[in-house]
Amino acid sequence: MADSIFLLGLCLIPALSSVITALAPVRGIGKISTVLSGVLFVWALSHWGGADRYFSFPWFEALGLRYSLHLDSYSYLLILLSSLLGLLCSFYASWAVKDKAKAYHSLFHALQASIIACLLAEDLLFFYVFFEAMLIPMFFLIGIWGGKNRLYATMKFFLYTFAGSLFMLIGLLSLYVIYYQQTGEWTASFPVLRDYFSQFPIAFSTEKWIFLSFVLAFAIKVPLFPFHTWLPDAHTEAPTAGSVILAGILLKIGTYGLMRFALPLFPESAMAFATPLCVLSVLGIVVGAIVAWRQVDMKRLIAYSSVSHLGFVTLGIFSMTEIGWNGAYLQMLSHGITTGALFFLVGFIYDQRHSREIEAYGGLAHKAPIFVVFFVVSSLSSVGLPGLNGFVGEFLILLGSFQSVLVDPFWVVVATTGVILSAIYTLHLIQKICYGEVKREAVGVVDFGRREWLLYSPLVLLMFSIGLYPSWVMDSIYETTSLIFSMMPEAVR
Amino acid sequence: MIETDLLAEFWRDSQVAFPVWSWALSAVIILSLQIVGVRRGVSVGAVGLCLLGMIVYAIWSFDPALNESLYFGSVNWDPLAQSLNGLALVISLGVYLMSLPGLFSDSKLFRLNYHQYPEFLTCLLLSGFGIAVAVSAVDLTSFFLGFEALSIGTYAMCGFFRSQIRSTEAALKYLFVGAFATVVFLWGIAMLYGATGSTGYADIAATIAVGPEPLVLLACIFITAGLAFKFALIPFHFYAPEVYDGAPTPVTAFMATAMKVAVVGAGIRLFWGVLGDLSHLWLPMWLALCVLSILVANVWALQQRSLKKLFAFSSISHAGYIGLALLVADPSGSEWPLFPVLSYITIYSLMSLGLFALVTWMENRDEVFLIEDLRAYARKNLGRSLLLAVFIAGMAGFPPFAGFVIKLMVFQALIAQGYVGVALLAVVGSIIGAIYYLRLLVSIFMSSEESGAASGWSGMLDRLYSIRLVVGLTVLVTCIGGLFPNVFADRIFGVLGRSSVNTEISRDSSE
Amino acid sequence: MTIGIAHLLFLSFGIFAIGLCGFLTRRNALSILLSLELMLNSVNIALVSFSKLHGNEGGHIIYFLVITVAACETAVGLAIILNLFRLKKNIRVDEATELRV
Amino acid sequence: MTNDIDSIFAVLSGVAVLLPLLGAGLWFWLCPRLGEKLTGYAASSFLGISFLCTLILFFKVDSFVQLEFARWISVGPSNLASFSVLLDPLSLALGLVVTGVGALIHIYSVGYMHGDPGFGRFFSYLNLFVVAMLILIWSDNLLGIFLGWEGVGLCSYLLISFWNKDLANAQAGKKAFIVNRIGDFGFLIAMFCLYRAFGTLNIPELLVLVREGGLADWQLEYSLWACLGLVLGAAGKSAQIPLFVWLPDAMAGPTPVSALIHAATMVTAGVYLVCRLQGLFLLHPQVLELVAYMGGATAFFAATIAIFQFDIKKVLAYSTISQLGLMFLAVGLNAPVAAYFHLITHAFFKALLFLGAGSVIHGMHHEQDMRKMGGLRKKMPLSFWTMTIGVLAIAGIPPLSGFVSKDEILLMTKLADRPWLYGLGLATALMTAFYMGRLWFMTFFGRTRSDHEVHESPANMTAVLVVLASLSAVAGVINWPRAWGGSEWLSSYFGDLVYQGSVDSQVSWGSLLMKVGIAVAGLGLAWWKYRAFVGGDDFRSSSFRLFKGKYFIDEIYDFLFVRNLRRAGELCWRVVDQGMIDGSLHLLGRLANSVALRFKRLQTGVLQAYVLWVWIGIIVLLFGAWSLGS
Repeated sequence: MADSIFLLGLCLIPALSSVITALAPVRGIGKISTVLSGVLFVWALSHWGGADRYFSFPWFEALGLRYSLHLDSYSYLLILLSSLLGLLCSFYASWAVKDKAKAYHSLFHALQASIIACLLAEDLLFFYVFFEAMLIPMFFLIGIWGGKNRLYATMKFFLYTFAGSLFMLIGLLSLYVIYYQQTGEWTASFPVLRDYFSQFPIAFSTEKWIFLSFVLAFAIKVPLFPFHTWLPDAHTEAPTAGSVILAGILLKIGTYGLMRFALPLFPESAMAFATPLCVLSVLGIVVGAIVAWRQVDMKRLIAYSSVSHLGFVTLGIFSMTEIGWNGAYLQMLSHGITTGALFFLVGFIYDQRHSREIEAYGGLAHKAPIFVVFFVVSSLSSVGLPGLNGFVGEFLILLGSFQSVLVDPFWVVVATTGVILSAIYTLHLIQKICYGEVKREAVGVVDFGRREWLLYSPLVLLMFSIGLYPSWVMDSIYETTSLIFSMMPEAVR
Repeated sequence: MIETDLLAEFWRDSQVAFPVWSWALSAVIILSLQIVGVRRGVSVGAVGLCLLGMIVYAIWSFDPALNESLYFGSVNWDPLAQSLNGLALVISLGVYLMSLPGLFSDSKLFRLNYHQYPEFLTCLLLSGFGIAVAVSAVDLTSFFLGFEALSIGTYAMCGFFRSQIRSTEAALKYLFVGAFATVVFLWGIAMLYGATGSTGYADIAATIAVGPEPLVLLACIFITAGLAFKFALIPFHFYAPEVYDGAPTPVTAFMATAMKVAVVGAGIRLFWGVLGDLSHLWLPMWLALCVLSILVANVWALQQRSLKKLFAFSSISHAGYIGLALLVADPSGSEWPLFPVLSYITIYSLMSLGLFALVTWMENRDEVFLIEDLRAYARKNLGRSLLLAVFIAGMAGFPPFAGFVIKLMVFQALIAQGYVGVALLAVVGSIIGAIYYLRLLVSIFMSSEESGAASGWSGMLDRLYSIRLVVGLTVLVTCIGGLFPNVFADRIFGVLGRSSVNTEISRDSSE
Repeated sequence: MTIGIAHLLFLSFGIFAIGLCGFLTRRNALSILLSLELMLNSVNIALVSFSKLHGNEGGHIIYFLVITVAACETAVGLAIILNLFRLKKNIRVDEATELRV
Repeated sequence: MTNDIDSIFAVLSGVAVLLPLLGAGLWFWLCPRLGEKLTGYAASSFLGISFLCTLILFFKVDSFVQLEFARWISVGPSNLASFSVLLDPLSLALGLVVTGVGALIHIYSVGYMHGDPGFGRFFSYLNLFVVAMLILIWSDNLLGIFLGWEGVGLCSYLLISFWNKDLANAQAGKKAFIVNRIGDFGFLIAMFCLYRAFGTLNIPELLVLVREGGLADWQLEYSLWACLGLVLGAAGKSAQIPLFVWLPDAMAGPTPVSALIHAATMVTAGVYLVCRLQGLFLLHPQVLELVAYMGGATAFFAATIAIFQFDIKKVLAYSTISQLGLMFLAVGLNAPVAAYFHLITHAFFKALLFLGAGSVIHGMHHEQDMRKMGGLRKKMPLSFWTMTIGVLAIAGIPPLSGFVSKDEILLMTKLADRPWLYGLGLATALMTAFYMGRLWFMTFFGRTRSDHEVHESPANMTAVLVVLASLSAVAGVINWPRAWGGSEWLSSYFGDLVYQGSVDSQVSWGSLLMKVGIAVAGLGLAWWKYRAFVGGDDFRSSSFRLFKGKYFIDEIYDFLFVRNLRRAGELCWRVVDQGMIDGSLHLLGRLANSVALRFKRLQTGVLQAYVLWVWIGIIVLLFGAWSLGS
């Protein structure tokens, strides 16, 4: 199928389905939305293994800004994951969300549309526009269907990311202007800028600030350690499908941005700042894990575990080694699957008993054994048990960053303690919920029905398939990583 | 005995500058209709027709190459003047459509005050005439005349709801503080005249180029202060919140947008045309004022309880952005310096026009429109709250909407001219701005308490669909402007921006 | 000694200062209007004196305009003050604080 | 010709590993349909088949076979790890033990777990465990070993907290998994260091590179760290000094689990790892020294605690730790064959002792406290006689296997002239004999103190006991020392695969008599103290409080690590997250609002104030411009 039709289809299907669900009758809204997500998933799937695709049309001719879409394996795998999680979320929401269902589904598809557009974007400003546009549907999703103090959480989420990315806008524009001043031509397309600035690098003092503005925006999105305080609130208060997409995809846009834009554009300053950023990631791993252990709310525990897991990803990225990068990208995908499954599972019991307190549950192994099997498998995958998807990414990241010249092996050892800490808080969660006497809330929990099997089995199958035979994903990741690394300066390779 | 050639020249100039004095002509027509004692509806319809006719003529007669100085050098009819005059026309039509449903409203206030509705429209047209003159003035006298016509027209319009103390008080405040500002302007003009000995911009610029006098410094200060007052930048903004809150909402819309159009036109000609060489004097002052107003206005708006006061402060911060855009409209700066300022003023005017039209539609004129009245407004009237959400997102500058594109232009121009620090401060300002906009969205869509008073109001009975027309068009502009800015940006501003506006401004390109 | 431009400017600044003080201290709306007129006339003096300095009639033209504008403003001002009086039975400016929500 | 032999080996090893894996997937949902008996025996038969395959492999493979089944983790060209098998004497010997003892324990469990609701689930976990153990010992690269390593850790977690209705069991399972995880942390660090030093994780390649020598000093430094990491990993898995705390709590699981996992197979993984990578360890003799001292200290230390335990399984647990200490002692002194020999014999008699204890507990309706037992000699004759052989074997009475293998280790320690370690070894042997005798007398002699009606275990349990008893009696012949006319078959079977320290063939009757005397003395002491035991506390004086409290190791760890980590977590959450980061943001918000309020007060509504502000603005501009202009 021609590139343009495919790429435009990829962007327009969710946008149109957002409009359709807004206008469709309330009665069958769940089914319609699931079918539309299914169409998007199949549409994305049809490109499996295909070559890169390009397409661009003018956005703002006078300033050389174009809607330029570029699909390579980095963006493709994330789009596939996003459409899969989107399909599962629509399916889940079709029975879980009752009030204002139409608005819910419509906002959900709008969120999908902006995510996919953001991932396809190759023009820096086009990427920035949808990097921001994603926040608005998420803002409403958390705000309207969220938990108790959702207003605080959603305000904090939006302002935090909005502030960070505005500074990136300034960095972006100064890059765009410097290019114009040196070549007299307006363009913000990433390959042009990268090729140009690899030959004529900017003076380190200015490049440093531009790089830092990029890193600030993506660090808040990832979230990197000091900027992570919005994540637990946003995850705890978001509705189930919202927190699945938030954890599964939105966090990955931050790391995707780092790998796609920030590091390739400014390799020198990336090398200069690699060590402090690695130290921050390691802090994120350790602090995220020990704080997760102290949480009383299930979703907040999983949120802090995401901070810890994404600490691994950023460690892999900033170690600037090929193995580290491959591991980081694979960890992004597997974290999306694992944490998505965990949030669905927590949502499963939350929708029945409306309580997220860990103390409120106990002895579920006797009331809902199948749920416990799925819960234990997902938790073990998040702990990083070999044979499941969590381990492969984590191992490659640690192995890669151990080889890296930029980060001191001591920090990688500290990061590896994260392996122990993740076991501590995950087993703590499993034990408190699944084992022991059947306590208060656990009495009323009903086990898996047919639709839950349909919802969770694809995720668990993915966990095992990536865990035991990761190369069906790793090969395409490796291609793009080696391509990006080949364009990096000699010092990095 | 008047030489016939003078008369002939006057007649020829009038044909070219028809759009300028057509405002006054239509005002005269309306007044004469009133004198004849025609029914109120007919004269109101006539105003609509005149406005439409003027817009059609402006669009038809738009000629980027046209650049003539008319009326013996007092006015210069060039693309800048034509486009801003067109914008003023659109704004006046918007205000007219917004105030139209007042005729059919059954509330005592409207029935009592709408007897003088045609006179109100005459003031509107005369203010428009003031804008047209101010925008195209290249002589101190016509500049002063334009601004005064605009101000006095607006004082009268503010006080339209005679039976309501809030509207009268707003008019009173606006008149006295405005009058003082006029005195400041006059001092500026007097000193400029005193220093250079002539009133034409071209001559003044020439004398300044030869050797600037100390008196010109004082002139710069007073003129900057005067323009800053009309823009309502921070130290001079005190009248704005109360006057915007008290005045009838259509008039608030007119003040928030049309005043800025006039100031942009006059500012470009004055700052870059006349005082271009002295930019080291007035530029730092203007920069400080703009940055101050972006930051302080947004902080000031955090604690406002009245909705219209909130939008007043937001328009002050937007004035700061327009000021920054004006700042970078330096002819020697980029190849089309006017692009950011004109794109900003147009999109901003249309957006706030739509926003205030929506407010007129929702508000209940008898009591102050507080923010908590909007609590859980989306529960009952989802449509209007969605429209409000679009406008709020536009005004706050969230990306997919047009508000972001115009801010992008300003930031890009700022950084291109090296003002990176200023751009950072502007960014901090828009972050603070996002806080109170988000609070508004949160209280409309997400609050779980019982809904505020606003959901109870029936709002303006929009029988002629006039308000819905204005709101619909402006929402379209906000959305399309964001996703596909190419649609209008390239054609209108590219042309204007690229063609050198050959008033004194673009001297450099000719030298 | 002949009356030079400096003397005239001092005169206009003096009148302007008086007008400004009147404007700021008086409570009655009408007296504020009066002081406003005073300030406008002070500018007129400056204009005319500059016109005398430069020998051309630019200042006079602006002077005429200023007079007409001052008249218009006063007319509108009086109308508003009248309306204020009708509503509040007094025209004390410092009590007109209805809009201070 | 070679490739069809390889294909046979591939089929055999494939069946040996994948059949139990298939079983693991089947039993837990097949059990309700097939009934307990059928499921249990089917599971045992699966294990039997995989034992047969290992047996055939054992005989067929002459030196070593390396087969690759599928790629696992590879980053582009560099293939880090693949599912591949390395069959050589080391792995096949242990493979036989694992599958053999595993099959026996499966049969035993059919009887033991009779009537338990989670019957199918139990056998799935057991099968899964054997699969993981086989992957661990047969994999040819470190990542494969790590997969098996964590797999067995997972199965031990699942099986310890098998009866998870009672929270204590779940707590024990969690503790086991986390302590093992600390060991795995060491293993991971070792792998990173090795990859950085040698660029590969494949063991044969690694050993070739090490043997070639000519290593740069940074390679040496990284391989030193790798060895230390491996020692930490081994200590974690085989419950040595720093990380032994989980094994006694692991007794919360069903007894067959304790027998299989925590006696015979999993805990020996540490010894296997060090033997497998002995080439690497030889680079750093000081690390081997550390291993030896660790082993010796653990052996002595665990023995002292075992004496004071009343729970029969706890005694056996500490005895296992002690015997493992001896094995590490042997490995540390370059006597891997002695360690392996003791590993094999220990697997037999320790499994026997555990299963015997299991049948006693089964008979006593899940009563584990020895003080409530006694006089079971007459009521459970078969269990009594098989347990007697076990006790005599572990105590070190001559003809039995325990004596032969332990004597070999002590001989090696003497030859390696380590006086302190030799002393520790002898003391451990004495204490072992004493506490095993204590167990023996407390359980089977004296008055029956329990009020339950006691009955002998069913046939399928006692049959296994008999087989194991005969095995642990005869096993000594595997490596019968040449000095006593034996063929030392095991060391010849290993050949040059492992480096053997100094071996001396002539016998010294003096040390032989001394060791037998120690064993007899230990048993005699126990007989003297416990022949008329009537229950209650046997060591009353307060001086033994330290030993009874198990040196308060758990409390120390809890105080040092667990509580501090919890406090650190609380600190990071409250102070850093909510205090500093969120606090500063809220401060910013409050600041903005207070400034806004102050601004709001400026709007007095009085007209003149506004005009004054306009004038002030102009004056400020004037000064600004004037200062700028000048």
